Amino acid sequence: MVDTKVDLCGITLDNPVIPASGTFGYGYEFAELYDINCLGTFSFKGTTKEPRFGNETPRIAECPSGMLNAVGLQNPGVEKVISEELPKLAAVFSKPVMANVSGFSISDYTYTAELLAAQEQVGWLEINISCPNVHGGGMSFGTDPGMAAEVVRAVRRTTDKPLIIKLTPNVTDITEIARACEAAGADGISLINTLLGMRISLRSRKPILANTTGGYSGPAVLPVALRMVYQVYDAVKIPVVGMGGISTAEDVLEMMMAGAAAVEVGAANLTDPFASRDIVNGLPAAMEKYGIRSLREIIGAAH
Amino acid sequence: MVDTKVDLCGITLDNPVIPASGTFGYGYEFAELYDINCLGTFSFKGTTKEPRFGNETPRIAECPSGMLNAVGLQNPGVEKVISEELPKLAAVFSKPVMANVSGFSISDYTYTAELLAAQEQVGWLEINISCPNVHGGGMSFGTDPGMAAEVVRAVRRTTDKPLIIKLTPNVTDITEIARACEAAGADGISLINTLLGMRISLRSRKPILANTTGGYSGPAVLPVALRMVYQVYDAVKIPVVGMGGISTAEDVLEMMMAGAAAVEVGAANLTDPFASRDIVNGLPAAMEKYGIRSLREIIGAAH
Amino acid sequence: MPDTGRNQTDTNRGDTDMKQGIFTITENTALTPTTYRMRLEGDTGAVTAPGQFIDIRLDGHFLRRPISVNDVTYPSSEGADDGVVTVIYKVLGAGTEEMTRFESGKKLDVLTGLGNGYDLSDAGAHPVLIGGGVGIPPLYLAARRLTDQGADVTVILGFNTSEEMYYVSEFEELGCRTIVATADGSAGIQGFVTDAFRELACECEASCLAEDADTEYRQFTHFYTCGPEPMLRAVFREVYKDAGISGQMSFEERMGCGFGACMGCSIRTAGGYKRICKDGPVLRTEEILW
Amino acid sequence: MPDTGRNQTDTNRGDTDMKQGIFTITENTALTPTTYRMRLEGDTGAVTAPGQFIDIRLDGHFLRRPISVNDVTYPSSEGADDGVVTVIYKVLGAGTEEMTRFESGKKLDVLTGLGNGYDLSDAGAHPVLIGGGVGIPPLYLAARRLTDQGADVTVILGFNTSEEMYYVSEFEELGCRTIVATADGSAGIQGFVTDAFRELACECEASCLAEDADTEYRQFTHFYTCGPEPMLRAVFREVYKDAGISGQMSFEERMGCGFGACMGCSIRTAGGYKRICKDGPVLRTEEILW
Ligand SMILES: Cc1cc2nc3c(=O)[nH]c(=O)nc-3n(C[C@H](O)[C@H](O)[C@H](O)COP(=O)(O)OP(=O)(O)OC[C@H]3O[C@@H](n4cnc5c(N)ncnc54)[C@H](O)[C@@H]3O)c2cc1C
Ligand SMILES: Cc1cc2nc3c(=O)[nH]c(=O)nc-3n(C[C@H](O)[C@H](O)[C@H](O)COP(=O)(O)OP(=O)(O)OC[C@H]3O[C@@H](n4cnc5c(N)ncnc54)[C@H](O)[C@@H]3O)c2cc1C
Ligand SMILES: Cc1cc2nc3c(=O)[nH]c(=O)nc-3n(C[C@H](O)[C@H](O)[C@H](O)COP(=O)(O)O)c2cc1C
Ligand SMILES: Cc1cc2nc3c(=O)[nH]c(=O)nc-3n(C[C@H](O)[C@H](O)[C@H](O)COP(=O)(O)O)c2cc1C
Ligand code: FES
Ligand code: FES
Repeated sequence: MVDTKVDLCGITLDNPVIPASGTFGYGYEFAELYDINCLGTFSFKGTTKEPRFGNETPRIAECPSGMLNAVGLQNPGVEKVISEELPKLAAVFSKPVMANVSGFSISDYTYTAELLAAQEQVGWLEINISCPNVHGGGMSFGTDPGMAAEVVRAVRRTTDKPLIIKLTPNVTDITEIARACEAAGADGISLINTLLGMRISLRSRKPILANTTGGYSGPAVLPVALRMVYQVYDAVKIPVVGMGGISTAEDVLEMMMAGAAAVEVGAANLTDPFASRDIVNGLPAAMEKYGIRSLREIIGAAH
Repeated sequence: MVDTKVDLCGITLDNPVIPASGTFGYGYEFAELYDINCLGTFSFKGTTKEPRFGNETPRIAECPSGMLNAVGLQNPGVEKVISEELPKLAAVFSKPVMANVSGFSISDYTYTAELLAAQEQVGWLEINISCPNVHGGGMSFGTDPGMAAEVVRAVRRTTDKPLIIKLTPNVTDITEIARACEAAGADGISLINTLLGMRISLRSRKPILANTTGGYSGPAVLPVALRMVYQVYDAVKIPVVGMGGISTAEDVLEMMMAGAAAVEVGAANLTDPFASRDIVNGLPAAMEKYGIRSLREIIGAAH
Repeated sequence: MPDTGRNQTDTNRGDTDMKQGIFTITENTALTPTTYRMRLEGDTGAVTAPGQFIDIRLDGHFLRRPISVNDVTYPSSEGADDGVVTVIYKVLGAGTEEMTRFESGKKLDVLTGLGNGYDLSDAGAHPVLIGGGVGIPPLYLAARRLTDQGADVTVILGFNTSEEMYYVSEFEELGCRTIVATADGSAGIQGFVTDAFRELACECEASCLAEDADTEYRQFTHFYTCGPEPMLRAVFREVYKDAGISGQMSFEERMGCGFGACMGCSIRTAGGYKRICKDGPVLRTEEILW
Repeated sequence: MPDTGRNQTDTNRGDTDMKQGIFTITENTALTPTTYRMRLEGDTGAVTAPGQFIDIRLDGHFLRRPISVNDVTYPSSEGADDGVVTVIYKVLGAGTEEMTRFESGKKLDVLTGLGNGYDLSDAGAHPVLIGGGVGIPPLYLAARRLTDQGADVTVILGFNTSEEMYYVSEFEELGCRTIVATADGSAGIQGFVTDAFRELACECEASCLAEDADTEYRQFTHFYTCGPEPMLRAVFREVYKDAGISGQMSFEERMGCGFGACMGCSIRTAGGYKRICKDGPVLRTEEILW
């Protein structure tokens, strides 16, 4: 019997598989399809202080081995998330959940984080300082070590719950940002958010996305994600949650060998609604194939 | 009849298709297969002052819709390139060729650029300030606007031939670098070089590449390349040579609509030795399909 | 003015218990040079309402391809082990191009039971179905069910040219009054579906249908439509706004998931934002913000 | 000491005019649970020397898969329209796994005529061929041609275990003296190919082969080898360095292009750097820097 358990900032997960924010809603679309308690946990849709409609459509474009999205943080706002979504979620998911927080100012972040951290269901806060879709928004925080640290320090004051900072890959030196977050009090780093990309329609000769650019994710970004997780694992002591392109149990192993203590699965949930469940179910066989008895033993093995 | 001609820094190309440096050697492997004079031009293997063996093997790893390479600028050094490779090349290619130059110091760049610029065969210099594979090497020049400008200014003094500066995509703000190069006297910008990535072998639990990380290219990087070409087109007035993931005539059209005056084709030459020729041959039909009479008219059309 | 009395947010009509299944192609034939019909055998249990769609996984393409249900049969009703879902698709890009090369026997990974679909309980006695080009397919199942439930169905089909015509006789065989409009006049009425609608309405003003013809056009009790956006806008304006007939319109959006998880397809409606894939693709005229 | 007299850089023996072609699978059968033989029909004109390889494009994988030529026939010699190239592959990862599912009739995009191949003109009267596991296939064509040219060929084949054995009888049928070594002793000599080589050489010291047996092992005139790197290193040490027999060794590297354009496969040799795909995969013992 192989052991798939891992630890994430003091909480033990049955397995390291975490559907990524924005690709799993608040869980119940998937709960209609399978018992989502089989997951390690999941990160719910990025939540902001105010309700947001997000960008105009088209919000989606296809790419080689991946997709662009420019949803633009559509969500009902933190109050409604707490009053409506979390109770529904409680009915289908009994583990601590990861609350993904976005914002456009430091006070946005602290406001939303404090309210969500106070919810018993919430096990971790994942602070997204990286969404590239919002003009003048999250982008700036995640590309500058000083501003990233400022967000972390401010949110740190609002809660003792584990604080995982989610980084954008669209930077020259990811380790610099990660170290700044660690120094400012982060309990973990998650990465990567989407790579900024675009597609153009040859028919209309215009960008496909109404937002012009969007975030690239899916298998195509895996090599970039592995490299950044590998680099950040060397740069910080706090755990790293790795994501970007994971769609099989073997991808999970590769990401953990790069240094991830747990992994998130994003776009794969969209093209195959059972992807996260199938990855969880596939882990034991993949571990046996590569002679792995406990997942904890391979974290950072490639270093 | 459609018109595939484009202009690149004062030289007219029969078509915008340019095999990218490092994927076409010095041309004659391909000249054995087809008449390479059908190409717009090509950019030959990155040349340095001294001969270089490059990195240990494995230098190649497969990725979803692409590959990593960590060749590490293997080349015989500028003297031998001039005495041995260029004469052989002259026998199979009668158009002006693009000379790709790399270096590890300003004086490396000026030394190599000056010698190559003096060759009659050389139409353009493509100054690669972006190769991510060489430790302490090209990377630093291409990620800092000040240092990028310094290289450009120094090389500018050595020649009047068109100077195209090749940028790395592994930066937070590509437009800042592009603008610095333009201000320092560049005649064109080419991008993107490879995205820094890595893969790990599940069997050995170690990075596949001897160099740990490598440069990601192929169709997977197309959306990132399109985005950066689009951004740089807005940021500078000099022509942009677009590359990254191009493998079909339709990709050429998309890249030109993003803002490219000409395009380079890299990894596609490796998986299909006839790729560049087939792209050239496919252009008229693709243009007709999308109602394009002259390629010049679609440069930057998506803006 | 259109009837705004009905509950504008109640568009969740289909039984949206999506299923994932492996389907076997039993037919893939060209109806026109660019339009193909594909029949897929498998578990069709999740396909309930006309206007729902399926989402097909294609090797070498990351996203699935959403295609409307054109017709469906169920195992019990045929005595077969599996049901059959029929789709009609037009070659648009690389994915649909590749689909044309699929042969019978090939297996496809398909999500079924997606979307709300048309609510046929609002049809009334004299519904009109208005379809343009690649929007025609879903109307066929609607027409079949409506004639089954005894409605007197009028169908207006719009094409660019007679060469692109398909499925006209299929609608006729169901017993629908079927009117064709072509943009170039090479068949039927010259013009758009809305031109056909106007002619029809005028002609009928004094006809058998005009039972309560106190207002122009009131002979049609409801409309169902699907087609390219310019057509939808014209129908919205002329049939809903001008002629005052309420109806249901099926929309297209580029989709990430197709089952409500990613917010990739959300649009604003009078009843708040709606996901075209889950709260749509069918919206009622009353909730559309045009 | 090995003979260092020959020109160390002269490894470009094959006619390396590479061709790209579409080949049709005519056979794809398991020889062992993890080793398959595939026959491909097409234009084999570019395949000249044993030890060359072909490079197969697989849908869904970016890079081609290099596989050694196991055997080849040409149209003229068979009266057929096309030649047939045979390869033997072991399931290693996703690509070779997928190849096992290919059926006869499937068409593949293949580059042929890649690599230099073995130079058989150096074989002498008594060459020995040493193959391990998945390195065995290319030796078959070498053995066939060598026996055709009248050489007295000894073959040493190494496997992990008897269950993984294949092609032993095929070599025997060519008339080669064929010795098997298995790591677990389940067939033939227990041990590695180098153990078999030592036993054989000792046994032969006083045997018919030892015509000029002034030095130990000198009965073999040349060797050809292919196999995993640890085996190559052992053969290099024991057969070349210790026993003083020169030979030709076939190498593997991860490849970008397979035809000399990308420098993805370069290694250092005594004669400067060599691209395994074009200047190799066969190197002479004299140029190897071990
Ligand atoms: C609910 C719904 C029902 C549909 N029903 C039908 C139908 O019955 N028959 C039919 O022929 N077509 C239908 N379409 C449109 C069909 O999905 C597209 O024509 C198809 O996805 C194009 O794929 P492609 O690979 O050929 O084109 P590409 O342009 O190569 O596709 C690239 C990406 O864009 C998406 N895309 C491109 N055009 C559209 C579009 N118009 N709508 C949605 N996504 C698009 C593709 O799904 C893919 O993700 C429907 C679309 C929706 C949303
Ligand atoms: C000149 C040459 C001749 C070969 N001849 C044979 C043969 O006759 N029979 C046989 O079974 N195998 C042979 N190989 C090895 C064969 O190429 C690999 O086993 C195969 O590429 C693995 O592909 P995969 O998709 O199953 O593995 P994956 O690990 O999924 O492949 C990923 C990538 O790594 C490359 N790769 C992985 N392992 C190797 C390797 N050992 N050598 C080179 N590239 C590798 C693949 O080509 C691919 O690009 C040969 C290799 C070379 C270089
Ligand atoms: C449709 C979509 C919506 C997303 N929304 C969010 C979000 O709200 N908050 C966030 O932190 N990341 C968001 N992401 C990013 C993912 O959580 C993840 O970081 C990224 O997609 C990379 O993983 P993948 O390659 O597995 O998709 C979104 C991604 C997609 C595809
Ligand atoms: C094997 C290989 C070697 C390369 N060597 C060089 C080089 O020497 N100089 C350079 O400027 N770019 C080099 N590149 C980068 C390409 O020129 C190109 O910028 C990149 O591959 C993106 O294009 P693609 O996606 O079409 O491959 C190399 C790329 C590959 C794949
Ligand atoms: S496509 Fe994902 S919610 Fe509609
Ligand atoms: S693989 Fe490209 S040179 Fe050998």
